[in-house]
Amino acid sequence: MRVRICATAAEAVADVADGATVLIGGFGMAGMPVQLIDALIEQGAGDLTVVSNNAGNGDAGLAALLAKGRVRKVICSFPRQQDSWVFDGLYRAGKVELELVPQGNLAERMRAAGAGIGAFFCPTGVGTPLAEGKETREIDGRTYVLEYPIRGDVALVGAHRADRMGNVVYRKTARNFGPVMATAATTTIVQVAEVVETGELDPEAIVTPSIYVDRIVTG
Amino acid sequence: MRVRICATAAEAVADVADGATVLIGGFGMAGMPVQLIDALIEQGAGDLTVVSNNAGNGDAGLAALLAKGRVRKVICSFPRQQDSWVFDGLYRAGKVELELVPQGNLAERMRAAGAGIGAFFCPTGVGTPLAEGKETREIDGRTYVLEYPIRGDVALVGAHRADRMGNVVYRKTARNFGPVMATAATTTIVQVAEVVETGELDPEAIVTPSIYVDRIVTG
Amino acid sequence: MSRDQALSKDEMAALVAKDIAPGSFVNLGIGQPTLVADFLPEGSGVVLHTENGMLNMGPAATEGEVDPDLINAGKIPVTELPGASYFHHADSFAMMRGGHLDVCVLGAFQVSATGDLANWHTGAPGAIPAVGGAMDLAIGAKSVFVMMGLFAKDGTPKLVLDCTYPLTGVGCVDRVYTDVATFDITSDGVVVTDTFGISYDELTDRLEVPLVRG
Amino acid sequence: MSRDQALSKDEMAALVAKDIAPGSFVNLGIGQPTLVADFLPEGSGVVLHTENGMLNMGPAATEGEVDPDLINAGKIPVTELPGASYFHHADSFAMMRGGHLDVCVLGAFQVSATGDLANWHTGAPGAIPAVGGAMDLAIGAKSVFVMMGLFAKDGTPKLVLDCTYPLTGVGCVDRVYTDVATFDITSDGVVVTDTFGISYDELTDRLEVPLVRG
Repeated sequence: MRVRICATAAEAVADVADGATVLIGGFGMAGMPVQLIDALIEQGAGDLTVVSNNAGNGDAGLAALLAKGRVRKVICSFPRQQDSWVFDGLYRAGKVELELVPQGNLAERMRAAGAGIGAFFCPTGVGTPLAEGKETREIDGRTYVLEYPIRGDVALVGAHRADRMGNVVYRKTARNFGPVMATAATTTIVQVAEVVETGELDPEAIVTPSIYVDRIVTG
Repeated sequence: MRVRICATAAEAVADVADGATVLIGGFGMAGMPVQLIDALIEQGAGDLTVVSNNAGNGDAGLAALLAKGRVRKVICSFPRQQDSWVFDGLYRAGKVELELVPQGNLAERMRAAGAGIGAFFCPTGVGTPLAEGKETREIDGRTYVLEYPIRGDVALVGAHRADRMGNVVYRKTARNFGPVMATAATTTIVQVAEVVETGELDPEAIVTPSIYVDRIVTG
Repeated sequence: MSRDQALSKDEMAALVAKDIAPGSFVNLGIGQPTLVADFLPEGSGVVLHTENGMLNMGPAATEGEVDPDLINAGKIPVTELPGASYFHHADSFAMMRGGHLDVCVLGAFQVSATGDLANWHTGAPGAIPAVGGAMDLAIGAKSVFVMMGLFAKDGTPKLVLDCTYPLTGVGCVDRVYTDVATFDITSDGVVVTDTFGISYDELTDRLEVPLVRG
Repeated sequence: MSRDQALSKDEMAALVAKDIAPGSFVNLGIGQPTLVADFLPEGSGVVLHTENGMLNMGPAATEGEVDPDLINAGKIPVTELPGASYFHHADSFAMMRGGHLDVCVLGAFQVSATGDLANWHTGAPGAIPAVGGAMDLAIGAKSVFVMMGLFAKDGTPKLVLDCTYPLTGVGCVDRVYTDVATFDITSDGVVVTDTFGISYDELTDRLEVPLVRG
């Protein structure tokens, strides 16, 4: 369905429900949809499962969402950072659940969700604690772990530019998780620096085609 | 390893061995690496397994390779076309083996090969003759078929431009199978219309990064 | 719009086009379904997908516009509309198989009462099978519409209890548009939603499939 | 180049750099391995990959060059060399996991005699685990090089019969560069390829791992 260009980030996230699984793009601050996260905090949805590479930095953004007690579970690859004190405190207090996923599995599991793959045999993590209890299989002499898709109800993505149809491009390493998350969520909301007229983006260079984008807001 | 820019298509395909699995890009004539196929015919390798969307059109290119009796097996999605008389004749005479694969499986199985995935549960083909004898599994109420990677010894890809490092871009729907095939073969040989200086291609718009490209030839 | 005359192919295509919501992402199969594009209203914002790697495909190219690098899934030269995008085959089929297309419209040899589709292979001895993207399209789109004549040339119905041709997909068809009637395949059975030049009674007589009056 | 003094971190990095073939595609892990970039010879054509989606990454950005959208896997601002390309995380890890990188260089807590790697988690109670791309890197590259001090601060060796820390990958390490010796992990055992400020006899005394003289 046609993309909606929202006037405000608040409008874009208005219907995120309690208990939703929210995919949040970004790697460090690159590609982090800061305005959308702030709007989500303001909006008030709780009991969320957040899927993101990290578990918040400093006191803003995802860390602020965590600090407000809105997040039941974090699925991420790298929670522990120098400035992840908010998550660290909640985790040690048993107030947030953690599913630790190797970074490549995080990306590939969301890709699988977006691509209709039911599960896949994955080479990463074999023989490690992160594969404990998971199904394994030897294929052509190599052992693989069976991994399942990660789907989101909502994806919050930070990008560079969008056209009015909803085609999206990113900038440099800020591309990171945005394109896969956009494919893996029921509703994808993209924050961009600029909306341009349809036809202004090079069709050969569009990274997230409009079909994956539901709402756009300029941030 | 560093890309080799070959003076001729003959040089580029010189070491293709008898019995090789050769991935051949293109959908119809768009993205068809015509010079590389002609050079392969000239080179003489036989007993080949060819993976391509179609099984040759008219009397040139893949059809000519088939006509010379160089192909033991074709893995493709759509052999039968108005002008596929060469394949049709060989197939009816029992002189070429056919593995018919749904087009999406063909692409995804090569992607799996390039991405280190051992196998994947796939929604396509369930309950059809093309899934007969294959392992199936119900996941979250839906039935999937287990599909395995398709790897190539060599990929022959038709593209638009390359830089001297081996980064490649395509043109419009000629992109088709090239990018996945480039990831799925031990040796990837790309035929381009033009080689440009390194730095002339937009880093945001490169489709096949240099890591996947072994040899370049201008066609 | 029940009326007393069977529909032409163009009329069928117009009917399908009317049922596609504005702004939908749609894949039109090779052959008859391609006609649907001609009946999408101006400004509908419907975006056409072609599985060989493009969104927002435009109409067939006129003579001066032909670009050998720009073709549709039927290998016909086409054009590009503003806002088009290109992607490779794995991404294109991920888009289909991941359930992102709103509608796909396909031709069929047979459709069963439970929505099984047979449209890729007659199973005739000596026939060379070719499947292309048919199986991926059948299972991928949110809604799968079939366009076909209701009866084969020999008069046998193509809406059947069980497909006798090899299947393309199981339980995947949502709606069937034929020259003489339209049907919804629902969990409560096959619902006749409209008839053209055939009475409901004649329809029930000629089909083995139990029908529900819509 | 056996000599009678242990290597500094820079010397270890220089040694690793010397073993990377010209034109290789290489991922340098966070921390000590990053130093290797400084010792790649001019014109080596070595292309650096960073798992957050880039090939042909340049050196760290100087103050005026910092671009918040251009960072490496350690979240340090970096630069772009001519011929760089960007891709998303699934494509970037497909590149790693599909075996396309020639070399990756990683730090380690422990390496076992059979090439098991432990470098992501001490397993200490209360420690918050974080894995990032370590497990993908460990199993993905054609050659996995480890850089580490051979002995922990308390003198216990980090090249061990079996890792006591939680594993990152099984049988994945090919070569180990330490301050006092370098090792190849082969199917015939752990081969000492060089020593620095330690005798072969002292090495065999201090390690439980059976060694093969290189």
